[in-house]
Amino acid sequence: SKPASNAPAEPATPSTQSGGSSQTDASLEGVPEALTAKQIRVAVVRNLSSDDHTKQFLDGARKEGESFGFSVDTFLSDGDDSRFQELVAQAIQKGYDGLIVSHGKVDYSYDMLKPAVDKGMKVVAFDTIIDKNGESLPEVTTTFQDDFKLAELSLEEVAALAQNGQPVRVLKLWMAGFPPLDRRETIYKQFEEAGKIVTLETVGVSNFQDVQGDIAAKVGALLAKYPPGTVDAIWACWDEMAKGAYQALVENNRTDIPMISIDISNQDINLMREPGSKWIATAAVDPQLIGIVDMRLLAKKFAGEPTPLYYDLEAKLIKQEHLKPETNMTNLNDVVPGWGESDAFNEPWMDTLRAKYGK
Amino acid sequence: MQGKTETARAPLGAQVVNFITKWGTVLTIVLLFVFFSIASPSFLTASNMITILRSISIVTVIAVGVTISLTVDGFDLSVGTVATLADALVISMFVWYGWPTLPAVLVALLGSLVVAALNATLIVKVRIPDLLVTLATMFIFEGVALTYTGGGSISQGMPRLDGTPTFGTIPAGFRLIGQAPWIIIIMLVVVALVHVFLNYTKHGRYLYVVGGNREAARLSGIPVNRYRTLAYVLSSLLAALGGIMLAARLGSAQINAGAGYLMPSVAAAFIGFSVAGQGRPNAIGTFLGAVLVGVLENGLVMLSVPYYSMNIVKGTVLALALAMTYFRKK
Amino acid sequence: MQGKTETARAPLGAQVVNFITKWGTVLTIVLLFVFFSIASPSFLTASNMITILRSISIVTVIAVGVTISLTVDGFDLSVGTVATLADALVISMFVWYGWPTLPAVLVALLGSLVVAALNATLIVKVRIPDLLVTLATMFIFEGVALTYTGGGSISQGMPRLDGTPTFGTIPAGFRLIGQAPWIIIIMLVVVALVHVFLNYTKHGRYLYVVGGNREAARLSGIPVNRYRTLAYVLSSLLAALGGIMLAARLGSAQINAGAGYLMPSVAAAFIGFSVAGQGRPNAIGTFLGAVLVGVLENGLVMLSVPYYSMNIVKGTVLALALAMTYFRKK
Amino acid sequence: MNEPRRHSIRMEGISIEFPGVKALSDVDFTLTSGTIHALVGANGAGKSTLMKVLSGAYGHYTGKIFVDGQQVSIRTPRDAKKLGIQIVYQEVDTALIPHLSVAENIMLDVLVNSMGRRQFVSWSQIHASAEQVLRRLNIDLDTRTLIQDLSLAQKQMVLIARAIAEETRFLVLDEPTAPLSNTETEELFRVVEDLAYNHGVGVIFISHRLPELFAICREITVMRDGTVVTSRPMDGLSVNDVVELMLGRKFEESYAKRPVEIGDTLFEVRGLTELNGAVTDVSLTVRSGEIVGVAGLVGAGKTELCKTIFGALPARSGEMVLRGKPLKVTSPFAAVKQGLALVPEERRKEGVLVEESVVTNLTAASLGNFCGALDFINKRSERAAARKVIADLKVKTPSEEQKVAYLSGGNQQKVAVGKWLIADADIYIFDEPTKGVDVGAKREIFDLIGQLAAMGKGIIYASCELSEILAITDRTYVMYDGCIVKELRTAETTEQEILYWSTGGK
Ligand SMILES: Nc1ncnc2c1ncn2[C@@H]1O[C@H](COP(=O)(O)OP(=O)(O)OP(=O)(O)O)[C@@H](O)[C@H]1O
Ligand SMILES: Nc1ncnc2c1ncn2[C@@H]1O[C@H](COP(=O)(O)OP(=O)(O)OP(=O)(O)O)[C@@H](O)[C@H]1O
Ligand SMILES: [Mg+2]
Ligand SMILES: [Mg+2]
Repeated sequence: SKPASNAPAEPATPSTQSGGSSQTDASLEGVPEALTAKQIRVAVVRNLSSDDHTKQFLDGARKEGESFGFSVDTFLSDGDDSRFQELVAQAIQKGYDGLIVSHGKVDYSYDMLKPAVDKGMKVVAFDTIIDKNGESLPEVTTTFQDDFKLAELSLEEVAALAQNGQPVRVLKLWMAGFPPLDRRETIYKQFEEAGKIVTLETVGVSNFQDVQGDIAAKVGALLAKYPPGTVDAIWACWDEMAKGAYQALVENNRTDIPMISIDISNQDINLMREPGSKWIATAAVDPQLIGIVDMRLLAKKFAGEPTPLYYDLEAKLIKQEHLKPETNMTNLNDVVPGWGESDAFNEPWMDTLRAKYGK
Repeated sequence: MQGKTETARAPLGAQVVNFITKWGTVLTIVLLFVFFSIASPSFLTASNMITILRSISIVTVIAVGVTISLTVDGFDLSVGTVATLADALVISMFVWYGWPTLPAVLVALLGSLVVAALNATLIVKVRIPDLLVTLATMFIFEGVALTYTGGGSISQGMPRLDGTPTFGTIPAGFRLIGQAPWIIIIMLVVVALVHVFLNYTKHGRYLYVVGGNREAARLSGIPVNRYRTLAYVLSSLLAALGGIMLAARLGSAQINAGAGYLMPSVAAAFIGFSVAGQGRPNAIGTFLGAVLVGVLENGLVMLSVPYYSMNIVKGTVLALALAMTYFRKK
Repeated sequence: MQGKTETARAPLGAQVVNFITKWGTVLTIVLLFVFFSIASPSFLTASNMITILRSISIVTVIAVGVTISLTVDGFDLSVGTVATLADALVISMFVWYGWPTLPAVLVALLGSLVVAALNATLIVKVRIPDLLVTLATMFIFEGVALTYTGGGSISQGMPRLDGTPTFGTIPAGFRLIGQAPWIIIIMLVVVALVHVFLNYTKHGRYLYVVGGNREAARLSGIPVNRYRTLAYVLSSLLAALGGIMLAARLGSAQINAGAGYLMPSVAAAFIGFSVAGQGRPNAIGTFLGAVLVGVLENGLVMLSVPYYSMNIVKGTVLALALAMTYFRKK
Repeated sequence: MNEPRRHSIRMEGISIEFPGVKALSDVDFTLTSGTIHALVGANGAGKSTLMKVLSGAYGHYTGKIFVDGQQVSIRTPRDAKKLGIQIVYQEVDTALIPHLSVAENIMLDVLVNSMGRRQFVSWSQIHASAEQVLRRLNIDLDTRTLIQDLSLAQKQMVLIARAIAEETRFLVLDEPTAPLSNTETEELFRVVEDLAYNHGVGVIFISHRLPELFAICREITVMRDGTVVTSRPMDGLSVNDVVELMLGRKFEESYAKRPVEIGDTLFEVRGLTELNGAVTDVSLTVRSGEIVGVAGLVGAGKTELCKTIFGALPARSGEMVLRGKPLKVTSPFAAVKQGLALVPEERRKEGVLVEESVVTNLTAASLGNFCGALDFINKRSERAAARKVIADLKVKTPSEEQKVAYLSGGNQQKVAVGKWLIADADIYIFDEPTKGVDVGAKREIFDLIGQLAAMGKGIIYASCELSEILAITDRTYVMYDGCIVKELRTAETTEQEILYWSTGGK
């Protein structure tokens, strides 16, 4: 989309954005030299298909990167682990300076990223565990959205629905096989064991190409099975599933069951805010912020500044009553304190760069 | 290959076999109904029936489109993409540009005609086989829809791609299309219209004739290319209608929202082949194929069959229903 | 049916057209190579060539299986599921039971034979159409794989379903299957073997005869059902091999890992039809079909085409390559 | 080959039934080797069915089969092949593999039954053997061509070649000469006579061209309605006797053309050239009420001419005029709209929809006539029209709803012709319309063509059977190598003269 991104791997031509030139620029006072010496090119590769979370993550990384004067290319592997490895291998071949990978699996991540590290590329990973027989890549920073915290925040809301000390009867929307969802499950089990909740039914996805429709049909069937007063809450471990369940609630005129979920998008906000909506809360990390923080970490690596091995992004709870009529993803922080804002890893020289390249 | 001996000796037995092969699908549906009603008291309630019909309505509309493409011995793989495109177009008209319902729907239908035109041109003029063409257009318009929406979904209150804030809302009247009873009525009307069209009009007959033997149809003076084009136009229009219903139901445009409808539609259309011993694509059969799958999924959830075993049962019942229909046929 | 006059009058022109229609796919590959090499210096490097070949190797192996099912005029929709199943089986043997490579691989291959047996029985004995059968078994074994793995994935160190901790590891030797050059060599060997099998052994010829005219094959005394069964067995075995390669590549079993390979395999097999003017399923053509798509995807990434526009270009180039092949053919 | 041994086949009490049709009832049939045995009967009499029983294509019959006095079980094609029984099926398309080469199709049975334990095929050997068989039949055909690119006559020759590629004891030829012209027929006869009389093969020969049976057959079996009427030596029978036995009634084979007043020029073709030159610079005229013949050998371009006029093949140049108005025919659709009709040559490929019912087939070209408001089909009038054609042409079918695939070959041909008799056109083009049709039905077709002429229509009748040309046409054009080389008044010409021009005037 951007002309600069088509530049070959050779030293960038001076004409591509003024930031590519190495002459000392008064406006770049205090910026580490590594960041101004040449046009820096970054590839963001994500092992998921395109959805709202993906788009916001990529947007965050790209905007932040561009405001530093980087050129940022984004690639998706649609959840195909093999293709994901090829895309990363290709990015390494193509000679990017930095790499952000998202959702790699533990079984191959070390082998996949080793060549990049060996080649001197800077790497930041999100939701990816790098571990081969106990060996890790200390050059790589791995970031996580705190799945345990997300589950805890949302399940506390569920538990709060308890009446007269009875455990809350829950329709659980969850499925196995995805590491983040498996992490959320461990907390769910803890709540179950503590007697705070009981599971009536577990609903999973069997048509991954149509998660919403699939879940809507299934929850619709369960709503017929459970008349009003028999279910206390719906818990959705993923907002895509929550949207389907919400649809089923509305279509069956069921206002007796509140729903609590994890993750957020613009449509989720719309639905939570609808008149009479029973989607009462969701726990989430701003996906855009993940991209932003990952890009900052990468920039610090370019600058040669120290970076941590791990970093957890903070989870927030968004409640229905917080939402105002004009609330959307871009101004959510008006109503949820701290949402989408983080000073983590922000350095003064980054502001300098933003002043020059940001719009 | 039952000889007359059998017919003569056991007319009843033969008739039963005949009946089963002819009505295997319907029989399976009835059996499932009886079984689920006994197993779960909440199955046979009015609201659950509506839930089932609602859950199959979009699939059915798209599947009827696929059925039409099958009548001319074609195969439209691009229906899922067309549904996605229509969804994105209609929602963007509302949200980004604040258009009213009618023109927004028209834009979505027009968009689907672009796909149909490309399909038809490549198939009819350039003579690339149907499957390959619709595979290619499936990719192309998947990309087009993604690019148009900037790689994300569109929902009320979302800014445009260039960042302009938007204030368009999705008309309540439009949302109605996605609710019972309207969404069910639309499906039933589509099935009925297409059934009448295919079976009682000249054009429907010609579609079948073209599908049966293209060369013979051509030499009978039937404008074969025109009818093949018509089939792809109708299949795209119905896919777009499915996309519009989806938009109304979700109230937003999701990425690749229509893709998930391709396989179930194809399945419904294929199951429909055998209904009433037709042995060829037909609208009522397609509808019953969708009903079969819909009833099954609903009932299995009621019985708390775990989601990961669901497809085993679904596939097995499907195979049994098909076995009933095809076994003992010559 | 082009008569002598034209050949006589414009021998060169006609020959060129002929050449293009015959070698359209290959020509497109060559043109893409030239274009990408000029546009991106990192394209034409040895390591990138290996990347391309590695990226298509699993698809190609599965697609060659689909090709075999196509030779008998069948269609195996279950290959993706078989790959998933094989992936799950082989990894579980390693991780859960600590088996060595050979028996684990054998178990995966045997598992695929179960699917093949069910497919063949339903198709050959019960006479349900291929597409419907493999659609049903696709669902069934998708569910079986999910249930077997307890809803999804298995990777090293994961406890068994009953909670028993596991200490099995995935042998390094096995992981090699998923690395270049081995994964590429496997692909090339499969393509070569199947090519020889289809073209130079009597069994291969019978497969084509059965696919070309089943009745004629029967009347010639070919045991039609046996060869149709053989086709489904081979297609399942190759799908399982694809799944095993995938397991070696990923080092784990993932939910529905094979499902994504169905469409690309079908596409490769269909594109392959036309290569060298064969007009029928063939292994070399399928390989070239996969190469075409692989080169395209690789090159587009090299040119940093954004992900959401990628499919537009991919679909368009595909359509052009096909248009070259099919245009002007009678 | 060593001294040929005598073999015999005896079929006893053969009966077979299809849903709604009793195709054979209690048929006895005997054949000895070293002879050529004619099998005749009206369309749908059961000839092909009996032969399919013998060749193992149908396994569900009742009755017994003996070979050399020994009872055998023939339930699959393989059983028959093992006993040395080869068959050339009537419908060539059912027995050929369109996307494989001529060589492979010829050698198919060898590939299947005589490979033994050999696993690899030798392509050079297959092509060499195939070529050898073709040479025996005196056919010039590239063995690498795909079957789908062949003409009907060529496909027929490939099938015959397949049957003689392997050593056989019994050879069944089901209407092999229908698509062949005299030259090919003579080559075929030469080979068949050689097989029968020099190699001791028993040959069963089915044909509706009765005179040729008298030329080569020594014995004859006549069937009617699924039973055998008589089985005896040919000696002492006349063509008329055979026809009488077949139809069960007296029948005068020679046909008297009904006199029709010939009007003004109705249709004119000027300088028509097909895009690839299969037809070059053809001009012809048809007057109202006139039946114009197009004669010529196989490959002369008759079919191409018919198809080019009809817009089914692209024309490079030329013009056509109907009733003084220029025609623009770019497709069959346009042709039909402007008043042309064509009964094409290859019925299975071009003429009928085998998977559809008889009624759908019969009305396919004229469905508009049976439609009311909004193009809804009036099924009652559609069915009535179909029933009339079925009666007129004596199509043997249990009902008008029967699938055409289940009709006998000749009855399928009647459906292909009948379709256009319902349609209302000005110019009717018939390309070999009587192929595989029995003498009785041939007469009905001639009568109907005569009626069309009497209504003032123009008719173009292409055939390589000179007797037909002479019987019903008023005027004849003779084609050679894509050109019209001669125009003749039928009443004033002879078979010899037409033949002379058909071979290019040499
Ligand atoms: N598979 C079938 N199903 C139903 N009816 C059939 C089938 N095959 C043949 N018949 C019927 O059996 C009868 C005999 O057909 P058959 O093909 O043997 O006739 P035939 O003597 O060869 O005629 P022709 O001269 O037209 O070839 C016909 O009435 C035909 O309709
Ligand atoms: N000797 C030959 N060499 C090459 N091609 C031939 C030869 N004979 C026939 N053909 C081709 O086979 C086809 C048969 O021609 P066509 O069907 O027009 O002949 P016809 O005059 O209609 O004969 P008939 O109808 O008796 O078979 C044509 O496409 C012609 O080009
Ligand atoms: Mg016959
Ligand atoms: Mg001809």
